[in-house]
Parts: sequence; structure tokens; C-alpha cells
Amino acid sequence: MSIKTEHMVLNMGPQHPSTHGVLRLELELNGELIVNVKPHIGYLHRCFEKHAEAMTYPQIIPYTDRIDYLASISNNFGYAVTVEKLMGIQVPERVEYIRVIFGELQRIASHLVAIGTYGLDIGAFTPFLYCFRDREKILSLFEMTCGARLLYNYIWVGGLSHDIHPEFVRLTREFLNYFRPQVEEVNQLLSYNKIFIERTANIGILPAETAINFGMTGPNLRGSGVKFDLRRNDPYSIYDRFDFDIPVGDGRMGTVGDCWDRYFVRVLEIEQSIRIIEQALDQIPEGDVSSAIPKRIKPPVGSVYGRVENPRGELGYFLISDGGLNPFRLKVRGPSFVSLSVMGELCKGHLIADVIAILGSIDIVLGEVDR
Amino acid sequence: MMSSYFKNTWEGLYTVFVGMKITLKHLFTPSVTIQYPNVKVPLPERVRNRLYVNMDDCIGCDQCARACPVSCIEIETVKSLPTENLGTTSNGKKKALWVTKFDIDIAKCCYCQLCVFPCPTECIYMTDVYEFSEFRRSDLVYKFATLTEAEAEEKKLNFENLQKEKELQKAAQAAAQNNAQQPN
Amino acid sequence: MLELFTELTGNALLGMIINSLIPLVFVIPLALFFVWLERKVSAHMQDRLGPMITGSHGWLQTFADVLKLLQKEDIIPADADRKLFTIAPILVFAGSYAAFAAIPFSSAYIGSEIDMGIFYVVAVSGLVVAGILMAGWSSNNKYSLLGAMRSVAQIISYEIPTVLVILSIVVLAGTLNLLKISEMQTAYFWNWFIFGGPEPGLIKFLLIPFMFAGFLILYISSLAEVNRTPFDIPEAESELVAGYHTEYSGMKFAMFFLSEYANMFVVSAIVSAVFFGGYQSPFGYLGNSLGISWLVPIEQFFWFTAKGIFFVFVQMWLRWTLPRLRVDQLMAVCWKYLIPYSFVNLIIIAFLELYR
Amino acid sequence: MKSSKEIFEILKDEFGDKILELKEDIPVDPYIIVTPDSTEKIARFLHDSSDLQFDSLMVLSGVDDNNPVKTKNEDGTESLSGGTLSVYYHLYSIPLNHKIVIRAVTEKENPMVQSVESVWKTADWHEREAFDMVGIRFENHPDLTRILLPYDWDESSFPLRKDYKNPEFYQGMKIPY
Repeated sequence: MSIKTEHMVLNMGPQHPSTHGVLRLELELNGELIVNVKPHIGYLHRCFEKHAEAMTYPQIIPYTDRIDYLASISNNFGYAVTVEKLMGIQVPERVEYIRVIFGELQRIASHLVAIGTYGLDIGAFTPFLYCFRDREKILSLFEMTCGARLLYNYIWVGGLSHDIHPEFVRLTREFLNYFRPQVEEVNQLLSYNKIFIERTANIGILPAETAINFGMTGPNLRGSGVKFDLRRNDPYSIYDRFDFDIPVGDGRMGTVGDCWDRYFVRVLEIEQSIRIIEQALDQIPEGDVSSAIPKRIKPPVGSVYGRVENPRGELGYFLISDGGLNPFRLKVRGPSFVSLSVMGELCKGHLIADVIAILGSIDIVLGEVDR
Repeated sequence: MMSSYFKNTWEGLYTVFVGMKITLKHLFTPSVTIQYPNVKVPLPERVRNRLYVNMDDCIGCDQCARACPVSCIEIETVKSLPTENLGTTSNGKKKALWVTKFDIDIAKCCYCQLCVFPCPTECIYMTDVYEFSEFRRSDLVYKFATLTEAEAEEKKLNFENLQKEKELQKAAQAAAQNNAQQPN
Repeated sequence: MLELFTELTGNALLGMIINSLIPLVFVIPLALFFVWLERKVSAHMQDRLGPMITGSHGWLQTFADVLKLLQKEDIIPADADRKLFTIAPILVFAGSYAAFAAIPFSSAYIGSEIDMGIFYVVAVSGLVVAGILMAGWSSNNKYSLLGAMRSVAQIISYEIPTVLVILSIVVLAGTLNLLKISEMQTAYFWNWFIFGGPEPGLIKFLLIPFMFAGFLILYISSLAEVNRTPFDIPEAESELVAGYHTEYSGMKFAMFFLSEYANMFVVSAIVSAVFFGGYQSPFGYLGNSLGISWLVPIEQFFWFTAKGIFFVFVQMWLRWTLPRLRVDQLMAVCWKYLIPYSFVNLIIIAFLELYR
Repeated sequence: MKSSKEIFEILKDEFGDKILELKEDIPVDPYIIVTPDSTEKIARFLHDSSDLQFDSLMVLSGVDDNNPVKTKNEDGTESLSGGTLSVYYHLYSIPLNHKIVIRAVTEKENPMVQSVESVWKTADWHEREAFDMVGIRFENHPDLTRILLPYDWDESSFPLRKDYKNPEFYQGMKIPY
């Protein structure tokens, strides 16, 4: 005879220390074992797509900042690339280089948050503050250039809002020299820590096939061992000119596609971003940054899907224009939105503590999930 | 099997000591944070904080309000009388409008700087002031218009009178024309 | 000490009360100091400054916090079991306070010199478990319940390696009396049990590595007993919000908080008493060389506190370095690693003692 | 690597009249219009066919085409009704590195498109979003509920439709904006 037991339903969030914002996870538990996970989203829905239909094209850029507020420059970048593709604008060389430098700096900043908060989820508080310390230095570089620390409105359709500061190149080099050893320190403190490895290796394994089927992109897909990076496979801007590697998860500590792989791909990507920035700083030409900005942005009738490699994966803008001053429809494909949908699949059979580890490893930003 | 058991134990202890070495090193490195209200970070020159409007230069063209993505700027203008001289802006543009209302709801402002670029006289710009919290939300609506309410009323009235006069003149002209045409 | 107080007041009961209040005078300021220390240590390890405004380097910050907590509304959730909810923090504090009774602060003061001293301390710490379980159950909150369940499983499991290591010391010392164990390790630091104990000879040197292993095991399991990182899963804030004290606020919360820090000192005191000579100075006493006999207990008290604070500092150091284990891994560390190691350790030490 | 023209030919051969036309004349991305009642089969073919191997659905978006038909009422006033909703599928093949856009057009009155959730799991949430925002119903979808809007949102109100009016009340509460 067996004892009849009931599953316990535990609401994790919307107010919970490690749901990375206002996400609600409905956990069905058998003891501490997860039977089912159902994410409930929409708490941060800000009607971006509806807003966009009432805004002119330049006015949308501040709104794109707020989609994924940890990677604003990348969002600006994606939007600018999309509209330029529809209008057929060729932007000056200098603009392209600055965009790439900023995009990669933003990637480092965003990955630092991802790494730091992941440590925080696992219970290590200190690496989080080391990461934020270095991120602040990047934000200062941004602030020096465009005056804002978080929401930049920097990359415009056809150009940039400001040229870089005369000191920018020197200070960026200085920062990169300072920053390189810091990554190693975080590795020593967190990545190679036995407890951290125990917590993350062999947890939340996402096989490559499932990852592609679920539309995972960016570090989450590469963590599963798929060598796919939009900067290399579908190059936009001038990424085809740089020499960099695409790190993929190799199951060094456990199985390919586990949380540790997803986490460590981000650490390795920081190194590659540094390489790209250094090359770009060497090659950056002189020139004007605002010469290609159209006076009136009025794209022709048509539709375009533009996508860029955001720190979290493929950020896509599906833009339909009816030839007016406002977009007819602007749909955003946020990488976090797609990544979060795999939660239910990943968590089954794990413990509560693993839900946190898995959620942290797919690195979502709720601003982008809900838009 | 047995060796991996001891390897685990060793790794567990060793990586802990490696981590402890790092944190101990940081215990004696100087801190990077500052005591905020007493010490402040110097701000770069391009910093984007509170909006300010230099009304001496404003010509009331409404371009900033149209550029704003969150509609936080409200401008109302009244045409000046031909007899009035409003002066010129610092870059030599002649002013032709009385700005009776120039409100910025700084609580709505998203600090995107889109209003700054189209301004023909560079009179709206972002300053480096970032501490301006208020107890009432209504205090965050900044009124930049220099005219007092009475003055604004007067200008409006002036303009309306001018309009009426013009209409009367027109009517009179039309009537005169009619009169002139009628005999024929 | 008890006789002294009885003589002074002329009343046995009053003497007893004074005798038992002395640790309280010591514990509460110490716990407040530890809270402050924790914040400063964490801040400086993270390149921050920590509290700086209230007093020089913020030393008054915890006093201010306690005053704030005292003034706060005492909230009891509507569906909570009111009686248990109120008793729980008291029981937890009582558990950690009772442990101080058998800890020798110096050769002159020990709350109650019982021959089962160390056994008593381990046993009475078990009272904390009951308090935590009460708190978790009565809160009527799923997070609290999960935290309490984890805590109970954890503390009970980790008592086994603790006791096994203590047993190996008992084998060497031949007594359970903490005062006697401390007295044995007198004179210089090489008489401490971590360096093989007071008896000289070859065996003493052979014992040293096993003593170090024993110390590590005891220290690790004591971390688990007081719910410190990497074993802080009962209150793992990233999973269970705040674990068993999620629903507590105001002074009830403060009692959990203070007893946690008091407990940290208790386990540190035990570690120092069994391995590091307890209140003994590492190199003789100033009072002895100067011939001032009353200076000796004060020096002893200083060394006792210093050692305790050092081990608490190491606990904080670990907390701000390490991530947290998962609940099943925590059990694995205990049952698969610590218990076998401590068993082997005990047997080897017992053999060495046998062939001394 | 196949152009959209080639993909169109392959699909036309396979599905015949289910594939309506290839739109290439407007910038930038050409798309293939298909009928909404067979998207699942087409998707399955696109995913499985060794020539195409569209293993990744980049985005699925619901769009209100804003093309209502004007009808004159008896009393002389004009009223708008009908029109179409579309679902755009942006597909990409990682091994073959080619893209295609598929568009399924459905009636606004009773919008019904076959779900492709069984082919690409990522379509699950995208379809829920399209249902949530534009009101397209997906046949055979396992859990077609609101996703971004609250679960108690008005059942017939879809914010991204062009004829959407801001509601005055939400659950009986006046909305002061």
C-alpha cells in the first residue's frame, strides 16, 4: 500500500530575490523535486510594439534602450541596422567601427552582469561586486561619450548621436589592459570553485537539437555546443573584418549544454570581445559620424527582418513600413523571451535550488521578455 | 572510483583556499566606492541630466516638443504685435513669438536628449544637475516661461485684439469693395 | 565564581542569577560587534566601505539597527500558529545562550563546571533545531517550512562528524570537562591539541596531521551547525527568500539574528577550546612573570575572546568567498566525506593513543 | 543556400494550390503567401526536407493588415468590417544558411491558423503572443492563453489590432488615462 501524497505548488515570484525582476514561476513540487514549472510573464509589459506604431523612427530609439536595459547599445544597434537595411543607407566607416566597439563593450558589460548575478544566484556574493566594479568602468566610458550610463540613445539610424570623446581610445585601451587579469580572478574565485562546479555542472542539460528547436540563440545555444554566432554566420555591420573565435560549450566539467557550459561561454566571450575591441581601436578611421543621418526618416513600403547578436542572443526586429513616418508594425524578437520558454523543459526532475541555477544560466532580462 | 573520491576532497579544499586567498587580498585593497553625499564623482562634460531652457534664446518653434518621445514638453506661444520688439537670440535669430507656456514635466522625461538636437538656437540643453527629488509630483513640472500669468493674458488679449482689428479691417475693406462695386 | 557571588550577595539564588547573567553581558555586545564585523569584513572584501556614517567607521550601526528593530511593529501573520510563532525565537536564543554555561571563559569563570561539559554543549545546541522547526512550521509559509526542514536535516546530520572529532580529543584528554581540557593545554602553544597535545614524545608528532584533519572536519561541520555559507541553505536567500525566518520581523527577527551570531561564537569557542587551548595564552602569562595573580584570568579572558573572534572572522571570510551547496550535496558532504574521514581519523588517533 | 525563388518552386511542387504566391517586388525580404489551413504540413516539410532544413524559427509575428472593407450602410454612413490578419514566419536554416519568410493570411472575422508548435517548440510562446496581441487563433495549440496581458483581460480585446480602442474600464475599475 502506498501513502497518498499531494504535490505542493510553490509560487516563486513575482517578488523573489532571484527571479531577476518580476517573473513568476509556478513550481509544482514533490518534496523538493520539481514536477513542473510554468513561467508567468507580463508583469513588466510596457507595450513597446504598440508605442512604436505611434512614434516616428528616431523617437523609437529611446524605447529600444529599455527593451533589454542591460544591453541598450546592442538594442539601438539592431534597430538602426534594421531601418538602414530597409532604407538602403550606407553608413560611414568610422560609424561602423564605433558601433562595433560600443557593441562589444556593451557585451562585456552585459556578460559581467550575467556572470555576477549568476554567482549571486548560486550564493557567492563577492564576484558579483567585482563584476559590477568593472562594469561601472565601462559605463563611465559610455557616459563620457554620450552622457548616459544606462539608457544611451546613442546609435541612430544612419549614424551616432555623438562622436567619441578625444580621450576615448586611450581610456578604452587602458581599461582593457586593466580588465584582462580581472576575468582570471573571477574565474579563480567562482568558475573553477568546486562548489560552484558541483552546483552547475550536469544541471539543466540542453542538447543541441532541443536548443535549436526551442529557438535558443547566443550563449545559450553555443553553450549546447552549436558553433553559431550571427557575427560570423550572418554578418552585419563590419563584423566580417575581425578575427575572433566563437567559444562553445565543451562539457569540460560535466555534460555539453549544462549550466556551467552556458555560464563559461559568457566568460570566454568576454575575452573574444576584448580582442574585437582591440582590433577595432587599431583600425578606426577618421571621419564624420552624422553625415549619413537622414533629415527625415521615411522608409519605403516594405518589410524587413533585421537581426543582430545581442549579448543574450539573436535580437530581431521585424519592421513593416507603409511608407509613413511611423512604422506600421514593429515586432521585437527578444532572445530572453525565447530562452525563457525552455525553462519548463529544463527544470523537470531537478531540485528547487537548481531552478535558480538554471534560470540564472539562461540569463534573461525581464524587460525584454515582457517588452 | 577511489581516486576520484580523494580528488574531489582535495579539489574541494584547494579551490576554497584559492578563493580565500583572493578575498583576503581584496580585504587590504582600497575600496572603489565613495561616501556619496559627501564625496561626488566628477561628471563628464557630455553628461545628460536635468533639462534646462534658456528662455532668452527660445524662439518658441516647438521643435523640441515634437521631437520628445514621451511628450513631456508643453509649449504655448502667442504671436507678437508688429509694434513689439522681442529682441534677438544670442545667435542672431529674431524672436517673433511670446512664449506664454514652456512646461517640462521632468518626471516624465526619459533623458534621451532628442529635444536638444533640433533646437535652432541651442537654448534647451541638459545640465549636470542630478539631485532634484521633490515631495510632490507637481513640483517636478518645471515652468520656464518668463512671462507672468498677467503678462501672458495681456499678450493673448493683445493678439486677439489684433486679430479682431484685422478682421474688422478686412470686413471693412470687403465692405468698401462691395460698396465700390455696387454702383457698377 | 558562584561561591564568590553567593558570598557577596549572601543569597544562593541571587548569586546564581548573577552568575548566569554574566555571559549575557558578554554575549549581546559581542553579537552586535559580530554583526558590525560581518558588514565591514564583507564590505572590504568586496572593495566597498560598508557602514561609515554612524560612529567612526560605523561602529554604532548595529546599535542603531537594534533600536530600529525594537521599535518595529511586531507582526504575526494571520494564519500563523501564534503560540509557536512567539516561542520559537525565544527557544532559539535560549538554546544558543544555554551553550555558554559550559564554556570556560577563563580559569576563573565558567558558568557551570560540569564533567559532561562538551557533551552538554553539543546536546543543548540541539535545542536550536527545535526552535527553527517551530518557526518554520508555525509561520505557515512554504518557504519557511522548506527552510526549517532543510535546517533540521542539516544540523542533525552534521552533529555526527562534530561528535566524532570531539571524541578523538576526548580519547587524548581522557575527560569531557571543557575546563580540564583547556587546562591541559597550558603553557606554550605547542601544548595545544592541534599540535598533538601536551604529552611530549614521538606520538605527539605523529598526531599532528590527524589533528589538523580533525580540526578541518570540526570546523566545516560547525559551519553547517550554525547555518553559515557554504552550508546556509536553510536561509538561502536566492532560493528560499529568508528560509525559516521569512515571516519574522521586529524584535523576534532580531532574536534570531543575535542568536545566530551568538551561536557562531559558541562553535568558535568549542573549536578553540578543544584544539587551540581554549583560554590559554600561546606563550605564558604576563601576570605570572610579573607576579600579579589577578592579571592571569583577565589575560586568559582576552585570549579566549581573541581566539573566538578569529574563528568567527574565518567564518565570515568563508561566507564572502564561497557559493552555496545544494541540499542533497550538503548531505553528501556530510555522509560521504566528513563522517568516513572523521571515523578513520578517530580510529587512527585512538590507536596512536593506545601505543603511546 | 537556396534563394526564395527556388524555395517557392519546391513548395509549389509539393503543395500546389496551398502556396499562393511569392511576393518579391517590395523591399527588402521577399515572402511566400500560403493558406492558413495547411501551415503545419508546410512547416513540417520545410523543417524535415533535406534540401531545406529550416531547423530554426527566428520569429513568428501576428500582424493586423489594416485593410478593412468599406461598406455603405442604408442610412448613408460608412462602416468598416472584415479585413485580414497575417502571421509571418521567419525561418532560418543553420546548416544551409538560408532564410525564407512565410506569410499566412487569415480572415479577421474568424482568424484561424494551424499551429506550428509541434514542429518548432519555440512557436509555442510566439503563437500565444500573437493570440494575445492580435487575436489570431492557432489550431492544435496545446495551451492558447494570454501570455503578456493579464489572464482576466477582456476576451475580445486585442491591443495590437489597428481598430483597438483604449478601454475606459478594466475589471470595473475606471482607468484615469
